[in-house]
Formats: sequence, structure tokens, C-alpha cells
Amino acid sequence: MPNALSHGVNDFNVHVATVNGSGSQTANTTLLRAIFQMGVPVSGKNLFPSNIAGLPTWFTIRVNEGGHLARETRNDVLVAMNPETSVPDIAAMGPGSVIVMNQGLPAPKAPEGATIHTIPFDAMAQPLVPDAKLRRLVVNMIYVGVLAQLLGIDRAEVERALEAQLGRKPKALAMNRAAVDAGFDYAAAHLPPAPFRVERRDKTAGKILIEGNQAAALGAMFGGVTFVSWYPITPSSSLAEALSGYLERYRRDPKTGQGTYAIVQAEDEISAIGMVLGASWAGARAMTTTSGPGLSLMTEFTGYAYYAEIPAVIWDIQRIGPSTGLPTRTSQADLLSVAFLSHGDTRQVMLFPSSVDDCFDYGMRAFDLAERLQTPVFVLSDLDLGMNVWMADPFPYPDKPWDRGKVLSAEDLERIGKFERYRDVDGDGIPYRTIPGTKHALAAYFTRGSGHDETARYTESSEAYPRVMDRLARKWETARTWVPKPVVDEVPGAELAVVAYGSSRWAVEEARERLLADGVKTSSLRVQAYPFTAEVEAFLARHERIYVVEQNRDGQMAALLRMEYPERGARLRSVLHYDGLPLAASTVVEKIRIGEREEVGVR
Amino acid sequence: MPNALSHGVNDFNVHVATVNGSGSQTANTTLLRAIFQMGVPVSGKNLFPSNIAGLPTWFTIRVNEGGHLARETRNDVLVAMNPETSVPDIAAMGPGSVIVMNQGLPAPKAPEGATIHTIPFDAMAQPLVPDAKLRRLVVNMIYVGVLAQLLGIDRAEVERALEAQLGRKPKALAMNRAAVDAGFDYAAAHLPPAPFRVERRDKTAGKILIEGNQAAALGAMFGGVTFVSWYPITPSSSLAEALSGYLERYRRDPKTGQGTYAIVQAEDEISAIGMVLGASWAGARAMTTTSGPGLSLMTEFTGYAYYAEIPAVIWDIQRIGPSTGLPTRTSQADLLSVAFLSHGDTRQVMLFPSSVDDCFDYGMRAFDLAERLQTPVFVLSDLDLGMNVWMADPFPYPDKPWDRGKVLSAEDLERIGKFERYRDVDGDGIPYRTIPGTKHALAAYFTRGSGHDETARYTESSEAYPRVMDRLARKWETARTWVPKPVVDEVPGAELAVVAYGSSRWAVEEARERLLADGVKTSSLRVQAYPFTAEVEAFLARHERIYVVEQNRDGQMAALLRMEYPERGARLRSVLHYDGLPLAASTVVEKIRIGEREEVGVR
Amino acid sequence: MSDGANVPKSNGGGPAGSGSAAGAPAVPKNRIGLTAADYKGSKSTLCPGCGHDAITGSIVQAAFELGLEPHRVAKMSGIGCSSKTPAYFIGRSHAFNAVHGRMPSVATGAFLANRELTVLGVSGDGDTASIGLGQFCHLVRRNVPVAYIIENNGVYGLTKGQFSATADVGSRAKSGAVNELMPIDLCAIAIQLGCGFVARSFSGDPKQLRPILKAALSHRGTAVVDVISPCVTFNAHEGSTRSYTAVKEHDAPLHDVTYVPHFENIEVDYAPGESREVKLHDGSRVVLKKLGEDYDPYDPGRALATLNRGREEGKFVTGLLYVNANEAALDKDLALVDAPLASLTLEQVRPPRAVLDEVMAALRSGRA
Amino acid sequence: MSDGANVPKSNGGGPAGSGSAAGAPAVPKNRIGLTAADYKGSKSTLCPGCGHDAITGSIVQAAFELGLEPHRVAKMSGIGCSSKTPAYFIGRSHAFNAVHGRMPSVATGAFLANRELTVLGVSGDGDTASIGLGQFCHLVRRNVPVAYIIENNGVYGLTKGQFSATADVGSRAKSGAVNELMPIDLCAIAIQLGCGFVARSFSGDPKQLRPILKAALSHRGTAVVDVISPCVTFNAHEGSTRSYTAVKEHDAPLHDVTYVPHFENIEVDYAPGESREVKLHDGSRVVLKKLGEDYDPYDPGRALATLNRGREEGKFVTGLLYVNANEAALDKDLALVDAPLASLTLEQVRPPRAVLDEVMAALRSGRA
Ligand SMILES: Cc1ncc(C[n+]2csc(CCOP(=O)(O)OP(=O)(O)O)c2C)c(N)n1
Ligand SMILES: Cc1ncc(C[n+]2csc(CCOP(=O)(O)OP(=O)(O)O)c2C)c(N)n1
Ligand code: SF4
Ligand code: SF4
Ligand SMILES: [Mg+2]
Ligand SMILES: [Mg+2]
Repeated sequence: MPNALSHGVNDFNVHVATVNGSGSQTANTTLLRAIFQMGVPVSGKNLFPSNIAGLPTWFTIRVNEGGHLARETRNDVLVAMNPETSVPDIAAMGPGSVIVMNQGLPAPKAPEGATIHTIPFDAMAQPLVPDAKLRRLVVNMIYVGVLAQLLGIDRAEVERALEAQLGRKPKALAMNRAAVDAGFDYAAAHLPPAPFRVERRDKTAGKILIEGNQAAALGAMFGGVTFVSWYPITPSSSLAEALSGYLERYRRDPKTGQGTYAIVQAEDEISAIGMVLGASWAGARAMTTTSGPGLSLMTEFTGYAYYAEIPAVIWDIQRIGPSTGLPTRTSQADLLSVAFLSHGDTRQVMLFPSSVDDCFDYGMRAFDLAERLQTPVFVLSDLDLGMNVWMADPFPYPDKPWDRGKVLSAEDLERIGKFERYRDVDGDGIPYRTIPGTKHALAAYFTRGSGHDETARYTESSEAYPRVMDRLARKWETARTWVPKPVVDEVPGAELAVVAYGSSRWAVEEARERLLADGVKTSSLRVQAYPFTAEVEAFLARHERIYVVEQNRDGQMAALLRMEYPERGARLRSVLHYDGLPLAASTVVEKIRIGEREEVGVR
Repeated sequence: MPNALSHGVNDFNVHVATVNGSGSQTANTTLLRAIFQMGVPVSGKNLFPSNIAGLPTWFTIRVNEGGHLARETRNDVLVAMNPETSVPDIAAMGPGSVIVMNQGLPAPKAPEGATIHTIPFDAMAQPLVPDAKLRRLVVNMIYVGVLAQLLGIDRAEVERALEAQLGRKPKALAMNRAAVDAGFDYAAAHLPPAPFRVERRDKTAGKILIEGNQAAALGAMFGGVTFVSWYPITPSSSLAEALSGYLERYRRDPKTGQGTYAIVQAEDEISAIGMVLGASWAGARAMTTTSGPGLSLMTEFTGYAYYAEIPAVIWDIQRIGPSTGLPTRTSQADLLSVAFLSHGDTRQVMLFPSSVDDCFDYGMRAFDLAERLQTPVFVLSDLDLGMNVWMADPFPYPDKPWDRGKVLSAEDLERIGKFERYRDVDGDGIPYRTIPGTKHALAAYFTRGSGHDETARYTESSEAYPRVMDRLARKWETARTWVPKPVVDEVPGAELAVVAYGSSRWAVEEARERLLADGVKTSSLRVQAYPFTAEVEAFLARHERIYVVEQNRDGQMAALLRMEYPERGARLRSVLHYDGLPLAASTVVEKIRIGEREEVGVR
Repeated sequence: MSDGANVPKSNGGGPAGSGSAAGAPAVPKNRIGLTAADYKGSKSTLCPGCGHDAITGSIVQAAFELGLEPHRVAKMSGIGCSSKTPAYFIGRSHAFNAVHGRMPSVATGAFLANRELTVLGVSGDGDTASIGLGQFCHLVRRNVPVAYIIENNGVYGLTKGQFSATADVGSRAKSGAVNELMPIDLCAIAIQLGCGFVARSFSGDPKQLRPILKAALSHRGTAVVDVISPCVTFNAHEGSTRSYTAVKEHDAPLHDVTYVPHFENIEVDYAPGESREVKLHDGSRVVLKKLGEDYDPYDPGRALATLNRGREEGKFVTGLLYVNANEAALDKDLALVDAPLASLTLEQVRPPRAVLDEVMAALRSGRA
Repeated sequence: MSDGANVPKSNGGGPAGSGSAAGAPAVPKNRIGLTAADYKGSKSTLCPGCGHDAITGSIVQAAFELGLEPHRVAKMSGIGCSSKTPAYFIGRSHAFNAVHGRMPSVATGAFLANRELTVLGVSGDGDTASIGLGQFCHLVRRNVPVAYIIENNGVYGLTKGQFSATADVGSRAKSGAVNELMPIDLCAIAIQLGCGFVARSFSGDPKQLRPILKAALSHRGTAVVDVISPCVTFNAHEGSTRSYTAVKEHDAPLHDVTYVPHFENIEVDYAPGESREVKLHDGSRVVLKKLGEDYDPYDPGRALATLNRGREEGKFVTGLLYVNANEAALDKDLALVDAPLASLTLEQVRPPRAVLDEVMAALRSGRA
């Protein structure tokens, strides 16, 4: 389905096909940033393999003045640098497209109506860099110059973007600058301008470009994290590594060399979550970050934490599962697993960030929630949100202090004269806790996953156990009122409603615009948390035909909604996408259209 | 609520309160077996602590001519031997009850209308056993004699039951026989017969008494298990240990000393399931058995098995969770966790045995299913079913050979000339596999959890992955037609329907009788497997008000039904029991009555 | 106070000394004014005669004599009969009974959150050598300051007597099964991993166990104390190598151990060449009096050889096997602030607005 | 065939020997008539120059020279760049790429299901020493016949260069971080756990690695081969202790290793006192030629001391560190039938009706 909105100026897609490990990252970032600096909204999707070097990789830059940042499947411009994929890559281009191809690559018959520019990148690089190894890296910078010239990207902005990245390595900078220039000059001399153009706007002024994992790391730092334990796994490692970098820089006293945090690379994810629980229990603000396989390994401990009521923040940067899966493919398929993580009657709190802003915000808020609720809080991001670069307004400095929940100090204990760890004093299901080291005779208690009564004493009583379970259910109801509410867009006269969450947000917003342009009005609900708040039910009650859009096979959010709201279950239809690539608006539009057609058939 | 059916003859409950580790097991078994030998149906519920010795423990013997074997909460006869619990134990007895109490125990005021017999057990034991340590054990045997005399249990049957247990230890037998006799004689001389009597019937002829775990072990042996790996955990250890005993006896050549099986006690549950997968992949019939915490640890591997399509049988003897939980309390709370075990779009097959017959049957059938479906099959038993003793007809010798599913031999490969591990040749979503060691050039393939295409080759293709996922969904639909169908009892004119599964069956059957006696007709559905078969949906469609009875807090079966059948979700009401003790009919009746009262209010 | 005597003595000079006035005998108090009873916990629910209860007694006494502040002690354990025991000692301390085999990670987190805590870990041989072996090794490798006590009975007590990975070759289970696999020697593994304090003792020898526990609690780093602790219910029958009598018989102590705390000025008089002295981080000392061969606890190769020879000879070599107080503990490696992380205020952990501005500027310009 | 030469020689006497007629040079075949190419797998997707690819090459050559039957080989691995390599060798064998760190359990199950399989395990240092340490130790303890190859680069290659638990103290990561923790020496741990075959080698020394691999594959029990294998992408910068040059420089071989298979009658001629010979289960032999000090591979204490001294001196001690072919392997311990369990028929594994009757009778009477 051709993209109706793609019209050439500030609205097109550039698809770059290279070899993994060939240094195309810098080239693509330079392009992206140069466009951004021209005031035009832009996003990048890195479609990379699970491999260190040698396999095919793609990077898609979407230029969209309208601010649509979701993936767009139709590519207008292709840069073909990888001999292994050039044939299918080129064949997939449509009429009107522009193809920049490295000379000597295998190529199919040119697609109808497409323009192919065959460029002697290697020959051009030869005089610039004598060293063959280095040359491979610099070749990519030449296509930056070529594209910039073709697409009308300002040479000064390209320079600036390059300098920002390589400014501290003058030699590399000079070499790369020469390559960019060679590209510019070649294109100016030999190629006609493309029908796709970047024109200056002012839609990015003051904005930032950031990956979700980086935003989450910043949020955690400003949220006052003091303990992190993690185990490397794609696509969550970059969160831990960004956090480590920020903490090293901003939370370590340059004079004493001492830090106000501990970060430990554990030996595996069982250990990572174990450390987090120990640290949190002992008073730290503690978190971990992982992805599917690691999440599975945390099952027993997080069930323990639910029952022993220990705060913990767990970021799950979802990737394709199950098991080792496809670590570089995005997914939203861990909801059901997390909701009931661990045997027994366990319910876990989930947050669904949909933007880098949310990542920053939840980076802080998840701690408050976990500590107030004394339970694990899972933040379900995904590879698309976490590892791709997104445009956003600068993050606001937190305007509230932290909230560490119901912790009793020695003074409190002295005043109250009584402490029962698991008593529901306030009727909200949430008891009070003390921290080891609290100097008071009443402070100590015994933490265990096994049966306990209100005073934290061991019991197998058939009365005490259901009391504990009922209080935990009460706490769950409290959580329902504390978690972020959904974002509702109620459109008068809308026949359809769309429910989405997480990174699907962007494709859905764009799809709704397209549907509206076709005369189909839709209301929408963006779920931000589980348990669902009252607003979710109210929305479902108001709408008859509801499409739940998600990036998994099993319709996991729809399943949770059906479980929770049996009266509304029959109103839900699933729009599912699970090929591992980020969701595009066209997929949403298409599947809703199919659904509507079937609907008509049914009626 | 008094039990309307309890009328004294062959219908009453004996509750024995002793100290854990004091050897009361033999005493209680003797009583139970003596009654059984008199032709009267009987069941025993062991309510024991998580402790090796010293803590209070109870054993309830239900005598029920009508064949109701579920737990009965109202006790008619109490044997109070534990000074730590005698006060509450006695206080809980109702009018008309008979209490046998050890002299010197603390006791409350006698409950109204109850008869208390204070018996000098210790003094009686003194002349029988000079050794003080041994005496503690023998004291319990005296109450056997006392009770037998009080309740009209035949002395010869008690003798026979005792001899069956201790026949191979003549000294112990003689001592215990003397104790029983002392009890008999004392009661005959000093106590009036109780209003509760055992009278000979012929309702147990040919029947057996067996624990569910033992039955499962037998099933596994006759199912041809060749590999077992497990890690000790209550209440599943007795399954592995029974299996080990049977295999040692019946599957090891007494001449060569060689066995046709391997059983390995692993270092933890991750390793246990890992070994099972390795063995199954290499051609063994492989199983493990565990409970909640172990199940949680198997999360990652079982997700892997779903995706790599490796058969495995996993018995989950459910106990109270989460985490370390209450290992000696029963539960049905692992359904949601197992259904979605492991991150990503994973769906696991579950069987729900409701009787020792099912345990035997599924002990075999689970292998066939797992191997035919090439996926893990979880058998969800529980502590009540697995570790309590149940009456049953003798198990029938299997009348069918095993079915090892789609395995290609070297000859098959030669004939077909082609092998693609993950190709859906038959349209049922189930591919063919080969076993390592198969001597054919086409046999080898590469097993991985990561992305693969039909030929088992690594791929990250966004087309191959959804193909795999869709085929797995197709396999799920096939599973739906292969798993055991539900047992339906459709009662003409019934206004209500009751859904149950697993060990809840017995309390539900009894509750339905009681309701019927009150004029309330009910239809019923016993779910035997997940995924649900077509019969489940049909049943839900036929009924307007459906009570789902289960032993958990969160209504887990109801949740699965709502997810699967959104159109019927609103018809389901939950009857929940989660105090860790086996479900009783009175609880079911009471909660359905409350539900019905509310229903009337609503209407 | 020294460990020569069995009766605890107070720090001296306090109101209630061992030499208090005649008449009502005053209850002895330690240097922070607590009595031994203050270090008790709730009543044990283990089998009468269980070795673990004897260890509990030694822990109570050691903690009392050291004058540990209960609120600064964190009791960590896994799952098993052994792991239940923290309920039975130092009732005024916080405790964390974790999941099976994963106590080391929890202890690591707890210590890093509050480096002022004295972390006392209690585990079993199943909990540590079977399911927990990986976490145990990594705790040792990180040198997390934890006094890690293994109550080693060669079986899984709580699940009724299956073999653990420390069961001796040829040992017979109550069920009749014979163990064919070589036992894992946790002390040897710890030494090989560079652990700075490794000892083995016997629950039935409080005179040796108590000073070792005190020394372990004074060592700033992982201190592994493997205590052979008979399971009277499941590993005390014929064929058991770990019954009380079997252990008593094969116990081969390397030396007599005396602990001298930093807060007492006691001379332990042994003839030169008769003893060795080991200095601990807090200034306390351990005096090892020769028994038979001279044993150098600073030599890891010697320690390994001694253990392996002991195993071959069917002996339980007990004593302070290896010590090395020179390795930095994990909190030093991580360069933590002095104050416990748990005590930091929001101001200390939320960077100022300027930092956010700086980061935002970089993200705007793309400059790292 | 002996390993003196680099070029593989055929079993001799076959149709295509190394001494085949002049003209078109025949491709050498091994004793089962396969060529080296038959032992290859698909094209590697690792970084050019990765040490793991060199090990793959040695595995191919070793399997070829041993004349392994591909259908009897099971290739097991965990997760990591190293664990991907089974795709790159012996393409005609079944392979199982398990979850991270848990290959040992899968290998154990696979072997017990079919004791006729030659189980070849490939893992990384992260996969084995970090997440997998517990399973690794228990595999060794059970003496499961697996040739367990660790492709050890001190980092997590696949996740982009974080330290693993075998990283050397003071080693600098590409990110700049410095490792403070002591490396886990998997060979030393294996020896301490009683492993009957422990060797260390270097991916860059195929002359040493190949005979060691062949010997490991001939040992009936767990054979641990720790191969230092440089990660050219994440551990070959300044500050790396595991770059090709760094390892080359610090490689300290104990001896020259020659493997003599049971199916060849080759005399290796060394002057007496110059070499030692090790006999393996299948009748093949390893000849160790002295280099410098005489080294006794039967002495575990010596092996541990040598390894620990090497570490202190910053050396990689390579060679056959320890061997002991006397321990029974797991299948013997379990007394399995001779035929693979996987091959048993229903008749062999379903007891007859009489057995069920007997059991039912006992359950009826309550008689055990
Ligand atoms: C994950 C998990 N698996 C199994 C169990 C069951 N379990 C409880 S204690 C125990 C073994 C304890 O042995 P050990 O550590 O030696 O302690 P002991 O009872 O001998 O003191 C096991 C297997 C559990 N609680 N959790
Ligand atoms: C449970 C789990 N955690 C984390 C990962 C991510 N992961 C993949 S490979 C790897 C480390 C591999 O390191 P190593 O074994 O040394 O192999 P190398 O790549 O260095 O050869 C990690 C952490 C995973 N796949 N599964
Ligand atoms: S079972 Fe053994 S370890 Fe457990 S309490 Fe009893 S004696 Fe102690
Ligand atoms: S990242 Fe390192 S280990 Fe992985 S393939 Fe590249 S060089 Fe080899
Ligand atoms: Mg033990
Ligand atoms: Mg590595």
C-alpha cells in the first residue's frame, strides 16, 4: 500500500543497507543529526543483526515534517552498500524511488520508475585513505556527502553533525570530513537532485535526540538510584551502560573518587535480582534491567518479592522471545509472562512507557511506586523504544522529591511504641517496614517467603495465610489507584476505538490520522500501567468496537483486558504485528480496515 | 454448618492430633486400612507441618459409605495427643462428638454435648515398652485399639492391617500388637461404644489405596519412561522417590544389575529440566517432577522447549506459593504461571488429573502427548491428590502401545530423501524430527531457541519468524483436539453449572449431591486439559450461570476461560478456596449459596 | 575476651562482671551491656539433637562475646533446616530467609546498601554446594564481607534425607542408596577462588567453633566457615559418615584456636614456635596453638594439599585453614561513599538542575 | 595418526593416502573414508580473526583425524560467540544450542539417553565461568563423558565486551573500566573437583591444541579443555591481557603434546626421561615431551600449584595439566543397560502385566 502522505519535501524515508561492524553508525547519525539541525523532525530505526561484524544491517531514516516518528515501511531512497543484500534490497524499491548503489555490487533489473545512481565509492575512498582497513570505515562517510547533496541537506549542518561526534578525535574528523566532501562534490558534479528534499523548518528547535534506554538511565539517576545490578543482554545492556556512564560522571566525587551508588555486573540474572532485593531490603533504591531470558530467570525471586513485599524496579527491554530468541528484533510479548511471573497467586505491577519522555519519567517514578507499594515494578520497554533514537523536548527537572513509602525510623518506632511488619494499619493493604541498621529494639523483623502472620512470625495457620493473601489483593487495588492513568483521546462521533501501549503508540497515532483522512473517526486509549485503572474500564464501557494494537502473536493486552473485564471482553479485536520490526502505521490501518470489512460482513 | 449426611454409621470423621515425627503415621494407616478392609470407603488427609519433628500435625480419617472422599471439615471423633494444640482442638468439637484425650493434656471446658474420654496412654504404655524413646512411638498404637473398640472396628482387621505394615519386623509387630490390644481392652473395660460405628459392607472389594504421586510413578513406569531428573521438593519428592523405587525393582535386571532407565538427582531444577530436554532431544522418554519454586526456575528452559519443540513431561505437584511458600499446604494456583511460562508468546499444555486413576493414566499419556506434540506437557497435580491416600479400582494394564510421534529413522530418511526439521508437512503444525545417532546423511539438524526457518537454519528474517509463530499456533490448535476432553454431566433442568478441575472434583461432586438434595439441580464440567477443547466452549455456551470452583485466590481457571471465550466471560463466577487445606463440599455449597443469593439480589 | 574458658566473661570494669559480689550471681554482660540471652532467638523447631542447634548456640555465644550490636547485624539464609536457624539466634536483628541457594546474591545487595552491617550468612550443604554453588563462588570472588557459615550434614535435611553434593563417597542414605559421587569440598573451592578466610569446624566442638566464628565475624571480606553438623534424623544411621560419633572419631584439628578481640588486652602465653598468630582487620587476633605438625594458614597450596589428603584419609581436617587479609573487599573495589547508601538523602543522590541542563545540551548538539 | 606434522595424513592403506600416485593429488581421507571437508560446517559469521574460528579449525581437523562418525557426535553449546561455533564444524552432526550457561545439564541428559554419542561441548568463559559455573562444576562432579571446550577470551563477545569472570585482574575493558576481581581458573576448579582430564591451550597454537582435543575426545569422562581464544574486537586493545600478542608472549607450555590414536601403531621416539606417556580409555596414548622442568600430569597438587604460580607470574600455563582415567563415568555409576536408552523398545521398558498385578495386590493389602 503506497504511503499517501509521502510527498517528497520533508517527508520521505532513506534506507541504508550496509555490513554490520563497518562503522556505518557514525555515517547514519551524521545524516540524521544534520536533518534534525535543519529543523525537520526525523527518526532512525536500526535494523541490525545479532552479530558483531559481517552480517547485513539496515538503518532507516524517516524524515517527517508532521512529526511522525514510527517506522515507515515504504522506502523512498536506498543506499545499497552490501553485496549480500543488494539484489533484494534494490528489487524492493518502488517507482519514483532513488537508489544509490556502490559500484560493482550485484544488482537486479532496475525496478520500474526507479532511478539508480551507481557510485564508485571504493575508488573515491582510495586517494582519501591509504590504509585499506580504515578505508572500509570511511567509505560510508562518502555516501553521507552524496545523500546530503542529493536531498538538499545543508553542507554546514553535515559538518556540524560530524564535528559533534568526532570533535575530540581531530585526525578521524579530518579524514571523515574529506570523505563527506568527496561525496558532496561527486554528487554535485554527476547526479541530478532527487525528488526528495529536506527544507529548513523550525520544528526541532530546543529538542533533543535520545534513545529510550538512555532516557531511562537519566531518569533512574535523577530518581536517586543507589543500587544497580545487571547482567548483559541485548537490548537492555545499553540502559545499564548508559546509567553506569552517567553515575560515574555525575554521582562520583571527583576529589575523593567515591560514588553515591553501587553498580554490580552480576554473574547472571538470578543473582542480579537477588542483589537488588537484598539492597532494597537494606534500604537502597535498587533496580535491574534485562530482557526476556533474564526475565524468565528472575521468576522465582520476583514471586518471592511479591510475597515478602520488597520493592524492586525491573526494566524489561522486550525483544523477540521465547528463549534466546532474536535479540535484535523488537517485541511486546512479555505482558502475560510478567503479569503472573512466578507460581502461585502472584500479580505483578507493570508500566508501559511509550516515549523517551516516559522512559525518563518512569525511570524516577517506578522507584516511588515500588517503594510505596513495597512490591516489584516492571517497566516494559522494548528494543524499538530503547535502542532507537527518538526526538523529544528536553526533560523537565523533577519538581517533586522522592517518595520512599512507609518506612519507620527509630524515632517513629519510639513514638508509636509498636511495630508489626505485615499489619494493614492504614487499610490500603500496605504495611510499614523498617530498614536493617535501625537502632531500636522494635525494629527487627524476619523476612521470609514462607508463611507469616501480621507480626512476620512463621505460621502455617489456615487463617493467617488467607488474611495475608487478601491484604495483598487489597494492596493490588491500591496500586490500581496509584499507577499512571491511561491517556484517552475521545473523539465525538467515533465509531471505532483503538487501544495501544508502549512503542506502538506512534504507529497508532499516525494510523488514526490516516483513517481520519479517509473519514474514519477513532477514539483512543493508551494504557500506561497494569493493574488497569478505572479509566480503562470506563473507556471500554463507552465503546462497542475496540481494536487492541500490539506487537505480539497472542494478543496479550487484549487477554489481560478480557480477564479483568469479562463484560467487555467480546468488544475487543486484536491488531497484531510480530515480525520483529517496529510497527508501522500502514500495518495498523490495513488490519483495522480488514477488521472493519469483516465487521460489515458479520452484521 | 452441620453436615446433614453425617449420621453415625459408616459416615463420620476421625481427627487425630499428634506431634510430627512421633510415628503416628503407622497408627493412622492401621486404622484407615482396617476400616477399608471392612468394606467401607475411607479416605485420609494428612495435615502436616513443614518440619521434621516436633511441630503439631493432624490426620483426618473420613469414613463414608457413600464413597465421598473429599475432606470433611466437621470432625466427629477427636484423638488429642498433642499438648500444644489440645485446647483449641478440643474446643473446636461440636455437640455429639467424642473426644479421646491423653491424660494430663491441657484441656478447655468440655464442649457442650461432647463426650470426653481421658485415657492414661503413657501409663498404659509403660509396662509394654521399657525404653522411653520407643514408648513414645508405641503410645500412638494404643489409641488405635481404643478407637477401634469405640467405633466397632474389627479386631482381626486391625491385626491384619498392622501385620501388613510391620510383618517384616517381627519385634516391632509384637510390640505394636500389644499396644493395640491394650487399647482394645482398656476401651472394652472402661468406655461405652461411641455413636459412630463402622459396619461391614462390600464397597471396597478389590479396591486399592494409593497416593497420587505413587500412581503417577506407576503410570510413568508403564509409560516407558527412560529418563528422570529431579530435585527434591515437597510435595513432589515422593513422586520421584516412588518412581525410583519401582524402577529399581522392576526395570533393573537382577542378574546384570543394569537398568533400562537413568534417574539423576540434579543440583537444582534448572539442571533437572535441562537434563530432561537433553535426554528427550536425544531420544529418551524424559520427565521431571517439581513444585512451585522449582517450576519458576524452569521458566527459561521450558520456553526454550516450546520454541525448539522438544518433548518433556513436567509434573507440578502444586503447593501453596508464592516462593518458598507453605510446602505442606495444598493449592491449585500455578495455572496462569504455567500457561504462559517463559517470556514471549509462549503457550504451555496442561493436564489436570483429578484422581489417582488420572495420575496413573496421565503418567503414561503425558509422554505420548509431549512426544506427539513435540512440546512440554505439564501435569498439574497437587499436594492433596499427590500425598494423600485415595481409594480406587485397580489400574488397568495399558491396552495401547506408546506413541512417540513423528520421528524419522534412517530408513524413513532414505525413503523420503528429504528432511526439514521445522516444515509443516502434514498441516497440523507438527514437524518431523530425527534423533542424534541416526545414521543417515540427512538426519542432522541444528537445535536452537534463536530464530530458525523451516530447515532449522538460523535466520532473523521478518518473514520466517512469523511463519514459525503461526505454525506453532497451528500446533496449538492440534493440541486442542488431542488433549483429554472434559467430563460433562448435563442435568436436564439445571439452572446452574459448576466447572471444576483436579482435586476439587471430589468436593464438587459431593456438593452437587447436597445441592440436589436441597432441590438445586446443577450441571457440571470437569476440565481435564489446557488448551480447552471444543466441548468446553459448548458447555459454557449452554449455561447462563456458571460457578468455577478452584483452590486459589485469583480465579485462575476462570481467567483462562475468560481470555479464551470472551463471549462467555460474563457468565462465570468464582468459588475460591485458598487456606491451604483440601477443599470440602461444605465450602462449595456455602459459596454457591451466597452467589445465588447475590444473584437474586441482582435480578 | 579470650576463648580459653568456656564461660563468657564480661569486658571487665562494667557493672556486672564475672567477679561480681557474692549473693545473687549477676548475669554476665558484654561490652555493650547485653547478656547472652539478648542474643537468643525464638525456640528451635529442629529435631532434638540436631547439630544445627549446637551451631546456633555457638553463634549466640560468639555474638555475645564479641559484643555485636544486634541492630547492625543482618542474618541472611537460604532454604533448609540450617537456613531456618537465623530465627533461633539474635532475635533483635533483621533477617532475610531468601530462596533456595541464592542467599549470596541477597547478602551482596544488603551489604552494599549498608556497608556498616555485619552480614552473617547461614546456609546448608544442599543450599550452598548443590543449587547455590555458582552464587557461592561468585560471592567469594567478589570478596563480599559476609561471615558465611555452612551447616554441613551431607544431606538435605528438610526434604528428608537425600544426598547433597557434599556427601562422602560410599556414604549410605537412610533409603539405602549409596553415594558414588565425589563430595565437593567447599573450603577447597573457596581457597582456590582466593577467599581470604577459610575454616572448617564441627558443631560438636564449640571450643573450636566459637573462636573461629568470632574471627570470621571480624574478617572484612568473605569468611567461609564450613561446619560439619550431624543430621540426627537422616544421616546418623549405619553407613553414615556424618553421624556425631563418626565425625567425632575422624575429626582432625590442625591446631587449638584462640580468639583475642581488639578491645581486650590479653596475652596468650605459648612457648615460641608453639603457636602462630593471625591479625585480623579490626585489630583482633587469632592464636593457633600447634597440635602435631606446624601448620601455616597463609599458604594456600598447603591448605589445599592438607584438605585433599584429609579427604583421602577419610578425615575431617578442622581449624583455620587459610587466611589472607590483604584483598580489598567489594565496597572498596566499588569505591563507595563512607556513609551507607541506604542513609543517603535525596540531595546526595539527585544531581542538581545544572547537570540535567548539561546533559540536555549534549543531547541537543550530539556532542558527547 | 600422530600430530607431529601439520598436514593430516590418512589412516594408510586406504584408497586415498597421503602418498597417493602423482598427478591429481587425491584428497586425503580418514579411517572411515571421509575428508576433512566432511567435518566442516556452515560459514562462520564471527569477526574475521576471532580466536574461536581458529579453534573451529582445530576441531575440524581433530575430528577428521580421529575419524569420528559424524552421526554419533552431538555438539552441545550455550550462548555466546563461542557457543555459535558448532554451526561451523561437523555439519553432519546433530547440535543443541541451549540457553545461556546451562549446556552442561543438557549434555548430561543427551549422553545418558544415548551413551554411544561422542558429546562435544563448546562454551565461552561467560557461559561457563559466570552464569554457568554451578552447572559446570556439577557436570565435572558427575564425570559425564563430554569433551568440554571453553573458548576463553575473558570477555562477553556477543554482548559487546563486558568482563567475564575469567578476566585478569587489572585488565582494561574497551569501555575503559578496569577489572578488580580475581579470575576464576576453570582448570583449577575442575582439578579440585576431581576431573579426570584437564588441559589448557591456545587457539593460536593448533599444534598443541589439536592433539589435546583428540585426547579429550578419547577420554571417557569429563574432559575440560580451556582454550585461550582472543576476541579481536573487544579484548585486543591496549590494556588487554588476552590479545593474540599478549597471549603468545605469555604462553608457557609445559610440554610438547603428541596424540597417538589406538588405531595406529606409531612409535614416538624420545630419549628415556625426556617424555611421559598417558594412556586413554580407548587405547590411544598421549606423549608429553619435556620442555624444561619435568611435569607429572598425574599429580593434582602439582597441577594446582603450577596453575596458581602461573597466574601470579602472569603466565598462561598450557598443556595437559592433569589426567586420571580411573574414575567411573556417570553411565557406569548409574549401571545403565548397554544399548542406548533411546533405542529401547516398548517391550524393554513396559513391565509385563504380572508386574502391575503384583503392585496392585500390594496396594490392596497394604503389604509393601
Ligand atoms: C527452588 C527450590 N527447590 C527445592 C526446594 C526444597 N528444599 C527445601 S530445603 C532443601 C535442601 C536443604 O538442604 P541443606 O541446604 O543441606 O539444608 P539442611 O536441611 O540439610 O540443613 C530443598 C531441596 C526449595 N525450597 N526451593
Ligand atoms: C539468560 C541470558 N542472559 C544473557 C544473555 C545475553 N548473552 C548472550 S551471549 C552472552 C555472553 C557470552 O559470553 P561468552 O560465553 O564469554 O562468549 P563469547 O561471546 O565471549 O564467545 C550473554 C551475556 C542471554 N542470551 N541469556
Ligand atoms: S532433619 Fe536433620 S538437619 Fe533437619 S532438623 Fe532434623 S536433624 Fe537437623
Ligand atoms: S566479538 Fe570477539 S568473540 Fe565475538 S566473534 Fe568478534 S572477535 Fe570473536
Ligand atoms: Mg544439609
Ligand atoms: Mg567470552
